[in-house]
Formats: sequence, C-alpha cells, structure tokens
Amino acid sequence: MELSNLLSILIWTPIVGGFVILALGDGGDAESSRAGLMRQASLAVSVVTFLISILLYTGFDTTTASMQFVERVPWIETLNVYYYLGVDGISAPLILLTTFITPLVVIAGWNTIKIRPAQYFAAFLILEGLMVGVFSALDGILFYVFWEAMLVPMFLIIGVWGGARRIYATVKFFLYTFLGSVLMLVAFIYLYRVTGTYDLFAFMEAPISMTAQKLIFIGFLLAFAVKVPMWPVHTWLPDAHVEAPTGGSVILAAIMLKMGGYGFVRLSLPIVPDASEYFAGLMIALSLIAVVYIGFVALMQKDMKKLIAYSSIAHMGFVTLGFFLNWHIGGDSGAVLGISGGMVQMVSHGLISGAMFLCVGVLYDRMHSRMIADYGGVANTMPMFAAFMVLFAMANAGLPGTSGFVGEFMVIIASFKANFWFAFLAATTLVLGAAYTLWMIKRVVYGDIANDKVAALKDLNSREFVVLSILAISVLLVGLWPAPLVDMMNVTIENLVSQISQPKVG
Amino acid sequence: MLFHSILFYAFSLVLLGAACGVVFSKNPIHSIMFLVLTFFQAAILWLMAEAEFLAIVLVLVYVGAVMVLFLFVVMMLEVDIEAVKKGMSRYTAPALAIAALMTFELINLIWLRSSDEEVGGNFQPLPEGYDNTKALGEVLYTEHVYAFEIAAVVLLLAIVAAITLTMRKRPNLKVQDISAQVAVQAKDRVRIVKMDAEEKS
Amino acid sequence: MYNYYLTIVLAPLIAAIVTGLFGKQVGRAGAHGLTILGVGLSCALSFVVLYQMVWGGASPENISVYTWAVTDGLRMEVGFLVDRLSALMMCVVTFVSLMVHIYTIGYMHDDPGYQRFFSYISLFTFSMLMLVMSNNFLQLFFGWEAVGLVSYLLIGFWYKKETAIFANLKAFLVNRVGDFGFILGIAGVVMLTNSLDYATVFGQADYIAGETLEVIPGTAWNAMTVICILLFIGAMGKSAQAPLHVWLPDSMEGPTPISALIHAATMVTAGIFMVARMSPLYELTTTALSVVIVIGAITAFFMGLLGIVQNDIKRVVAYSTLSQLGYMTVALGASAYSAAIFHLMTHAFFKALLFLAAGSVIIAMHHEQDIRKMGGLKKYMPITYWTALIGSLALIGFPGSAGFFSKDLLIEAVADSHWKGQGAVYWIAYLSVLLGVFVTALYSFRMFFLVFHGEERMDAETKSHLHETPLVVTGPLILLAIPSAVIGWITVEAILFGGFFGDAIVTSAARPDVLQELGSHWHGSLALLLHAPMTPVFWLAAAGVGAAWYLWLKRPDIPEAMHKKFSGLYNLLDRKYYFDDLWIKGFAGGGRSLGNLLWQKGDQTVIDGWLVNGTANTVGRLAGIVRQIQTGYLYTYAFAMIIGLTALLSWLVWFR
Amino acid sequence: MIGLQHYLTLSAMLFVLSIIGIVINRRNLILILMCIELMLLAVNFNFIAFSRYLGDELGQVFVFFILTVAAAEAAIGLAILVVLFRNKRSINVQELNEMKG
Repeated sequence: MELSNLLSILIWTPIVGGFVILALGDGGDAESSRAGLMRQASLAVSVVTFLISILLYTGFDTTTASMQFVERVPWIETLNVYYYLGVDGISAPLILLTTFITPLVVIAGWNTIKIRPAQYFAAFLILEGLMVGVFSALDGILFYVFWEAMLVPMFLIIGVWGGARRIYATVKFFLYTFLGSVLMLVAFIYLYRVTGTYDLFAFMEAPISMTAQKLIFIGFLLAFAVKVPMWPVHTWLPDAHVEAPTGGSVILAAIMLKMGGYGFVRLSLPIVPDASEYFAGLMIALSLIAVVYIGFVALMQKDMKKLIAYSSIAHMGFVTLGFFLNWHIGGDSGAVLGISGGMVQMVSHGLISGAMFLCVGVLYDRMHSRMIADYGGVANTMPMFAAFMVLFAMANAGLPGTSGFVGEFMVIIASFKANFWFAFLAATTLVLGAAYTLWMIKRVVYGDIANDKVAALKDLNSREFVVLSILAISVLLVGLWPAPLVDMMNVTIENLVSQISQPKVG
Repeated sequence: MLFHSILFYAFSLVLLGAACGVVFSKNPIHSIMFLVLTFFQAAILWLMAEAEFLAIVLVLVYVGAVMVLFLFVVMMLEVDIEAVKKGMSRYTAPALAIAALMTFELINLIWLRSSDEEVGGNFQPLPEGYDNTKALGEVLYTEHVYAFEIAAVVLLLAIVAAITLTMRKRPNLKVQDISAQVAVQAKDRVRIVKMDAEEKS
Repeated sequence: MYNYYLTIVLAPLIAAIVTGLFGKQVGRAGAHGLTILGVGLSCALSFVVLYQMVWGGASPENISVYTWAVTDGLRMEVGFLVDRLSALMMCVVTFVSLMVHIYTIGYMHDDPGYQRFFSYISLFTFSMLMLVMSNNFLQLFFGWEAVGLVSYLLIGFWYKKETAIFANLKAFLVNRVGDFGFILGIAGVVMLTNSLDYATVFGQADYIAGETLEVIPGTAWNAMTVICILLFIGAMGKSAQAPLHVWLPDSMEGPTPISALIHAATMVTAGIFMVARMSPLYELTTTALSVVIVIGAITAFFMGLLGIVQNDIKRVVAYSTLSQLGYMTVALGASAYSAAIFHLMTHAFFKALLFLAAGSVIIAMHHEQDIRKMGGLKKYMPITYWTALIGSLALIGFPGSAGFFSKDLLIEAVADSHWKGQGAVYWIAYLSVLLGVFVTALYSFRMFFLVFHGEERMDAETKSHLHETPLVVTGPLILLAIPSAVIGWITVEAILFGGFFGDAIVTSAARPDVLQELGSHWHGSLALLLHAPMTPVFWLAAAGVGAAWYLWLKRPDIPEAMHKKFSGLYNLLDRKYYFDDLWIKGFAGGGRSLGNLLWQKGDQTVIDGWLVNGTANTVGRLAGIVRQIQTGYLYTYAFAMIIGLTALLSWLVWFR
Repeated sequence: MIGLQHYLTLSAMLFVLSIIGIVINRRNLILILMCIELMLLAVNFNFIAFSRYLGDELGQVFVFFILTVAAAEAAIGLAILVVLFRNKRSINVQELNEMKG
C-alpha cells in the first residue's frame, strides 16, 4: 500500500476538520440541531483519523530502527527548514495513543459541554493534529512550531470551558510551559549555527563541546521537565487539571505530558548524550523525588482531580527514571529495559490517567463536585461505574494484568540493575500508589450512601459506558499482552541506546 | 533668481505662520482654516520645486476633500469651544525645549554635517520638454502598478471602514435576515397544536 | 496435558467473567451453577494431573503459553510449571475452593451480591492457580497480586460496612508492603541472571550465591541472602508473618466463605508455597533461612497467644491461622520444605473446615459472632459440632488426625535441624513451636467449649430459631472433615519420606537433610501414633485442652480474675502488641502527616508560594511602579516617542 | 539660490511645529489629527525636495502614495472620532485615558 503521505494526512485531517467545524459553528446554541451535527462531524473526523492511524500500525516495520513514513519537502528554504516528518518505534505508539484517545474525549464531552460545543470539539481536533505533528516532526523548527501551537487550543480549552479559577490556572499553565520551551528554541538555534540545518538527525550527528552540550541539555530540560512535569516544576499541573474540563484533563494527562518524555528520548538523549550522562544523576534524583514526595502529597489531596494529577506526576517520575538509568547500569543490558519501561509507562499512563479523569468527570457531571468529602458509597447507586473505577484505580496502583504494571515492573527491574536504592525508592510506589488511589476509592466508591445527592445518582449512560469499556479493554489488553507494544519499540530503543553510549564531544 | 528666493522665503514664512496658527489657535474652525492656508502655501512651494502634479493633487485632495471633511466633522460634533480653550498642557515647557533642541539638531545636520561641496544642494535645471505629470504617470502605471492598485484598495477599505464605523443601527428597521430564511426548517414554520375537539355551540 | 492445564486455569476464569459481567442474565442459579461447574472441572482435572504425576509416571512439565513481552534480552512469558508440588497445590486449591463454592450457596443465600460473590471467588481460584502453576517470576507476581486484588474485593464485599472497607484497604496496603520487597527480590534475580524463568534462575543459583551486592555503599552483602530476604518479605505480607500480619485478623470482616478459602486455606499459604518453590535459592543462604525461622517462630508463638483473648469466633480462628502459618514458616526455615507443604495441605483442610463450621454457627446465630454470647450449641447443631470437633482436634494435633502427623513431624524436623552456628535461632524456634502447641490447644478448645458447651448465653429470640444449617452448608463440612481426619494417615509417608516432590524441592547437600534424618527412624504411621504419648507435644496439647476445659467450663471466674489481675498483659494482648497502632498511627498516620507537610509546605508554600507566585508578585510589583508612567493620555505617549526620537537624533548628531 | 537644504529646513521646522502641536495640545482630538496631517506634509516636502534634487520620480510616487494613505487615515480617524464622540459625548484629550493600565 502506498502510504507516503500518511503522517501528513494524520496531522491535517483533524486540523482541517477542526477549522471547518470552527467556521461552521453551532449558532451559539448547544441544543440546536446544528450543534448536534457538529458533534457528529467531530466524532466522525476523530474516528476517521483513528482508523487512518491503524494503517500506521499495520504498515509499521518493527524490524528497523530507521524512520518510516518519511516526508520531506522544503518549507523555509532560506533557513534550511524542512517539512520533515517520520516515525519510529518511539513516536508511533504515542501517535496511536493520541488518535485513540481523541475520539473518546469527543464522546465524553458529548452532552456535558453546554456552551459553544462546536468550538470545544474543534479545539480538540486541532489539538489532536498538532500533537501528532509534535510526535512526527523531525525538523527542529517544525517540532517547535507544533510544540508551541499546541498550547493555544489547550489554553482555550482550560480558559473557556474550565472551572472557577480557570484564569489563574491557564496563565500558570501557559507561562510555565512557555518559559521552558523558548529555551528549547534557543538550543535549536545554537544547533542550527553548528550544523546549518534544523534536521534532528544532523543535530544528533554533530559533535558538540561539553559546555555547549550542558547548556543545550539545560535548555531542553526546562522545556521537557515542565511538560512531564518533573519535580519541582510540577505545580502547574494540579491547578490546570482541576480547572480544566474533563476532556481537557484527559488530553492533558494522557498525551500532553507525554510530550515531555518524548522530548527527552527524541532530543535530549541522542543530541547531547554526554551532557545527559553528566546530568543523569540529577535526573534520577528528581525522578525519585517525584515518585516518593509526590506520592505522599497525593495521599493528602481532598480533590479527586488533584489527586489524580499528583499521581500522574509520580507515574511520570517512572518515565524519566527509566530514561536516564542508562549511565548508571554497569552491565551490558538493562538500559533498553529502562527506556522501554519508560515508554510503556507513558502509553499506559495515557490510558489509565485518561480513564481516571473520565471517571471523575462522570461523577462531576452528576454532582458538580470534585471533593472527595462530598462522596461516599457511590457503589450503591452506581455499581457499573464503581466496577470501572475500581478497575482503573487498580491499574493506577500498578496491578499486574493491567497496563500500569508493565512499565513500572520494567523500570524497577532496570533500576535495580543500576542501584539497589533507586529500585527501593521507585518500588515505594507499590505502597504509595495503592495507598492514595485506594484510599480515595474507599472514601468515594465504598461505604454507605453519604448523602442525598449520592442517593440520587444515576448509573452510567450508554455513552459513558462505551468510553470507559473501550479504555478498560485496552488497559487490560496492554497489561496482559504488552508484546505488540514492546516489539514496536524494541529495535528503535536498542538503536537509541547504542547511539547514546557513544560519546560525541567535539 | 533673487525673485525666486524672495518668493520662497515669503511663502515659507506664510506657511510657518499658518502652521503656528493651526497649532495655537483656540478655535478648531480657525485651526482648520489655517491648515487650509498651510496646504495652499505648501502647494505653491511644491510648484516652485516643479512638482506640479502633486501640488495640484494636494490642493484638490486635501483642501477640496479632506479639509472639508474636517470642517464637516467639527461642525457636526458641536464641540464646546469654551471648554476646549483652557490653558496649555503641563508639558509645554519641556515640549518647547525638546522642539528647540530638535530643530537645532536638524538644522545642524542639514547645513553643517553635509559634505562641503554639496552645500547649497542646488536643484539642477530640468531637461527641455519635461512633463512632470507625464513622467509620474509613466512610472506609476508601469513599475508601481501593483502598489497603485493596493492604494486603491486602501482607499476602498477606508470608505468601507468609515461607513461601518459611523453607521448607526436603527431599531425597528424592517430588513430581511437572509440566512435565517435559508436555515429555516419545516418544523419551525408550522406548529401543530393538539387540542380537544370543541363542541358546536 | 497442556490442554488440561489450560482448562484448569481458564475454566474458573471464564466462569468468573461470565457471572461477573452477565450476572443479571445468568441469575442466581446460573451464577453458582456456572462457577461450580468451572471449579469442579478444574478440581477434577487437577486430581487427574496429580494422579498422572504420582502414579501415571508423568514427568514434570515446563510449558510456555505465550510470550508476554521480550525486551533487552529478557523474556517475559506466561507459562506453566507442573510438577508434584504444583499439582498438589492445585488439588488443595481447587478442592477447598469447590467446597467453599458449594457452601456459599447456603451462606450467601440472602445476599444481593450473590452473583458478584461467585464471580469473585471463581476469579480467586483462577488467580491462585496462576500463582501455583507459574513457571516464572513474572507470572508468580501476577498471581500474587491478583489474589491480593480478589482478597481486597472480597474483604470489602459488604462495602457498606465501614469496618469492612477499612479492613480491605488495610489488607491491600499491608500486602503491598510485602510486595514491595517481593518485586525488589525479583528485580535482584533479574539483575544477576537476566531471566525470570525458574529453571534458568535455579540453574544459576550457585552463581547468585557467589555474587555480592552493595546495598549500603562500602559493604558487600551476599546477593543470595539479600534476594531471599527480599522475596521473603513478600511472603511475610501474603502469609501474614509478623510484623506484616496485621491485615489477616481484620480480613475477617469479609463473608465467612472467603475467610475459609482465602484467608485460611489458600491465599495465605502462597508465601509458604513460594518459599518452598524457591528452595533451590533459599538453601544456599543460611542467613536468610535464619531470618525465616525467627520470623516464623515469633509468629507461631505470639500470634497464638492473641487467640486466647479474642472473643470473635472468626478472629480466634484467624489468629490460629496466623500461628499455624508461623509453624509452616519455621519448617521452611529449618529446610523441612516438605513438612511445611504437608502442614499446608492438612491445614488447608482443617482450617477451611473450622472456618466453615464457624460460618455455620454464625448462620445459625443470625450473624452474631461473639463467642461470649454463644454456648451449648452442641445439641442444636450436631453436625457442625462434630465436624468442628474434628477440625479442632486436627488443629491441636490430636493423635491420628491430619494435624497430628503434619505438626508432630514438623516439630520433630525443627528439633533435628540445629545445624552449625544456629544455636540461638534454633532454640527460639524449637521452644516457640513447642509452647505454641500448648497455646494452640488452649485457644482452640476455649473457643470450642465456649461455643458448643456450657450454658446458653444467647438471647431468647436467637435461641428460638437455633437449628442445624442446611445441607449445602453441612455437606462441605462433612466433605472437609473426612480429609481433616484421615489425610495425614494416608499421605504422610509418601509426601514426607517418599521423595514425593522430586526435583521440585531441593535441599542443600552441605547440611544434613532433616527430613531424611527423620525418615531414617520412620517406622510407619502406626508407630508414630503409638509413639505419640511419649512426646512432649502430646502432653502439651493435652494440657492445653485440659486447661481450656478447667478455665472456661469449670471455673469461668478464673479468667475473669486474671483479666483484672494482669490487666497490663491482657491489654497488651487485646491491643495485639500495639502492632495495629504502629501501623495505623505510626506508618499510615505518619505518612499522612508527611504528605500534608510536603503538600502544604513544600508544594504550596515553597514552590508555589515563593518560587512561582513569588516571581509573579515581584514582576507585578515592578510593573506597578512602571505603570505609573502609563497615564493613558495620548499626548504622554506621543511625548515619550518624541523624546526617544530626539534622543536618537542627538546620538546621531553628537556621538557619531 | 534656493536648493535642497532650504526645503529640508522648512520641512524640519514644520515637523517640529506639528510635534509641539501634538504634545502641548490638551484640548481636542481633531487638532491632533490635523497635526498629523502637518507632519505628513513635512515628510512630503522632504520627498519632493529629494526627488527634485536627485532627478528621480520615485520620491514623487511615494508622495502620491502617502497622500492616498493620509486621506484614508484622515477618513478613518474622523470616523473613529465621530464614534468616540457619540459614546463619550466629548473629544477632550484630557478625558481619554482608557489606555491606563
């Protein structure tokens, strides 16, 4: 099959669809048939995008580490900027995750968005295209453009459809992420001065002096650490999540956080391997702080969304931990395990945190409260929901058989190879993760009916049921048989590890 | 040539005086009148510089159209002249100082800093049979035709913008809403009301 | 055989999924019909497999079912290792599970969550089978956590009950503490062998034992010791060894059938099974074995003591479970793995029996669980009475019962196990198990007498309804009573001395094999039986029963007086040595305060308050100063521009 | 002999005068618009003078465009002024400080 333009199609289908929907609008009335039509159109666009992305999976060659589905045309010739796309084993799973989550988000927002639904869905579609763009861009400027453009729809989603303190949250979100990414641009420009191109592969091959590497690493670090988010630049996340509408939270947790992790493997590690080695200890320390410190912080949250947001930070700590173990493992194997563990953790966290936020959204739609104290005994009135919630909570706590376990397991094993105490601290998540998640479950789902509002709750409607069951099936599938996912990444990651093990100081 | 110089100085003085009048007169109507005078003087000076076409355009466009517009607006707005007359701004002193400095510097630049042999910067006589209007037309419609067209568009935009800005929506105006007419559906047209059958009275 | 194994595992799973997802459609009868069919099929096939293994001459099989994932040269697979050890475990698990399924029909008769309950216990059977049949660490961990999950769900089955949902959270978290060690142990294994497969790992056992780990920088620790202790921490969680035992008594908040199935017969023995399975590793590290034996001894004796002061019928049995698990652990520590597994098996039968009997009593008493409000039930519930008697006798090791053979030989094995350099450890272990016998007898019969004999202390209302429970309840009791009585007789020789487990259990050649030593003076079951009255074990047990009879039937005033006199001791026991307080107030409370501190001070004050909003505020304050310039008047801006222009001009004129 | 420098001087004086007009004017907005016209006139003077001096018509073409744009600007500026007056009943510069942050 000729699939040479697949990535472009994946990027531009949702963006164009989004703009068309934006232009048509809903006539300002969420109940009108026009708005309904826009909903259906959005769903259609996102589902079509997902179906197209399946071609990406079927056409993907797992035996090669080189880029696939490459597209390369000049864009700004005077600056040697190319419209250069391609995927490998690192980006393909994340693209699939993106296209998979977006339709679910669209369905989840079906009736719950009362104001300007067309704009809401359009924002998500545009966001989807931009995110796919980030994951497939192989040119520094193209990457940067997608990276920054992504902020705009997200900013609007939180700022327009968010909660009471949305303005504070959006400004915090925007400033935090923007602060980081402009330094990334500086790093790109430096690399352009060195190589004369913005081609990421040229960046990877260019010899760079140690000082420059360190500075570039710090530039990248700020951009990605904010996105991941790593301790101590994580405080925007709980605020953004709390104020974002459900769909926004899902996309934010499921995909946008992955940008940071993706940036580390795609840019930091291969472009500045020596600086990465130099900073690996720091990165591991920050990751472990994220796991332990944030685990304790999550324990005490009174707001469900905040709790899940903090748990996301802790889980993303595993990702960065896995990525930077390479230089602390003495033996011949383990580095690949750590990085694949981090990657699997990203995909799995995308599914689980998305599902958790959707669950909270289901409750929020009914009771308009995110406070744990307002709930209790939800299982009595919403048994089906309770079953899903417990399943996802277990996945969040990393129960084997769910996707949450796979990445954690691989990272813990890899970190034991590096140092006993790394593994020790990382494994505390077994206890902490279970503690904060299940304590919330205990207070929200279990128990006797807490108040009249809970007593009046209705169980899932079919729309919510479909969304949650799709996620549940995928969580279990990845947990019980991660081989397809792992195989997809293996060769690429092995190649990456051999690449970053060569010093390139010049 | 002396006569030429005398004329230049005379018209220049009138021009500057008129400009002062624009700036310092208390009544906006007077200001506009002074401005008209300024433009006339400018047109004359341009004629002396043998830019006839632009001089005519200046008079036609500015004095004929723009100034009338100004006058029209001032009169339409019925500005309270008395209130407007109150004193000078507190920036007057520093503004004058800065203005003096600037004038000094500019004149300094124009007269002292230019290279010596070009002092005086005399205009060369124009070739025989030179037609300013024709020459201008030749470049305007060939080399600069795009810019010319764009200028036309700018003017069009200005018309549209000015009308849109100043047009008042009047309530109770009966106009058709075409989009609403197109978007209407059958069920919006006819409302079927269920009601019990009434007995014949 | 492969299809057999798959069927054994999948039948309960499918039954669980169908009843769980389509509970409404299949109805009550469908729910128990399906699950019993599934578990029954597993059970039958398990016996076939055991038969094939023991008599059919089938050799142990190591089969990979599918590859979970491969990365970095590490194969992660799902597969089965079926040898005599796992076959035996499969039979025990499926048989007890089947009994419990049947029993549940009666016990949960009126419960609205009927289908859900059957789904859960079937799922449990599946998880447990995955655990025991696993051929690698990954699947072991999967089963390990899956049984924990089901246990969590089942303890909190009555989710409206505040105590139940507290207990299930506690159980899961305490288990997670154990799993924390367990996963580190697995990671250690992978680090040294780069494999998760049992066979490969055991093949490299000597290599692991020769390696060292730098746990604390600058010190070299034997890798095998570290790994085995870490793995054992997992076992401590699952098998409720002190100090991770706190969850087990609380888990009695769940319905009684699962107390019998999960928290007595099967899941809690997972730790024992695991250590036995890992015998090739444990044998190479006497340090780890010493840890195992000491933990086991502490649990066996001290947890037994707690049983004496409990008044909840199920909690008494729960503490006895703790104590018996301690016994098994001691046997493991003494390298007498077969004895541990043997005791595990007999214990599974009689402890399930005791729990189900307790459940039967609870049904009859209309869910009253306080033994102080019972008494004299003998005449109302003869079948329950007799089966409970068999269970209790087996528990205390009455000669001839299943418990007798397993416990007696277990103690003998411990007595023979004092290898070089283990002096103190040995004496702690031996004394604990010996004294434990007395304690066991004391609390078992205290409960037995208080429930079935003596005056009838229940209220009139309950009394009027007292009658024997239906056949679905008593049937399993009888079916379990039979093995509780006789299984020891039949199997003791084969399992302990016949080299039954073959290669599944390995003992080190470096030390004398205690069981072999025991076997050298083995003269058959009958001889052991006749020899019984000559051992201290018998007399200690008898003394325990006698004391129980005297204290609680003859002179109930003495215990009362003792409560008052030794109130300090009584409090210590009543508060379970303050372990609960340690966990709940100490760790859980400490964790919460730490969380609050980090959140309020760390996140909100330092990071958000000082760094993030602090920066914003500084910028804001500066801007506040600068904004004074912004008057909003047009001419101000114009003037500013002109000043700038003049400045530029001046620069051009004067400074160029 | 009148030459380039005379014209430039005149233009500079005109320019400065219009600046003074803008800055010291605290009265009405129309005057500011008029001063802007004066400024543009000053600029046009320069263009014309240079065009004549260099014998290149391009300068005059520019003047032509500047006149066009200035006309447009005047029209829109006045329209805005009218709207402003309608809304605030005043065009007094002193009362217009919406831009204050």
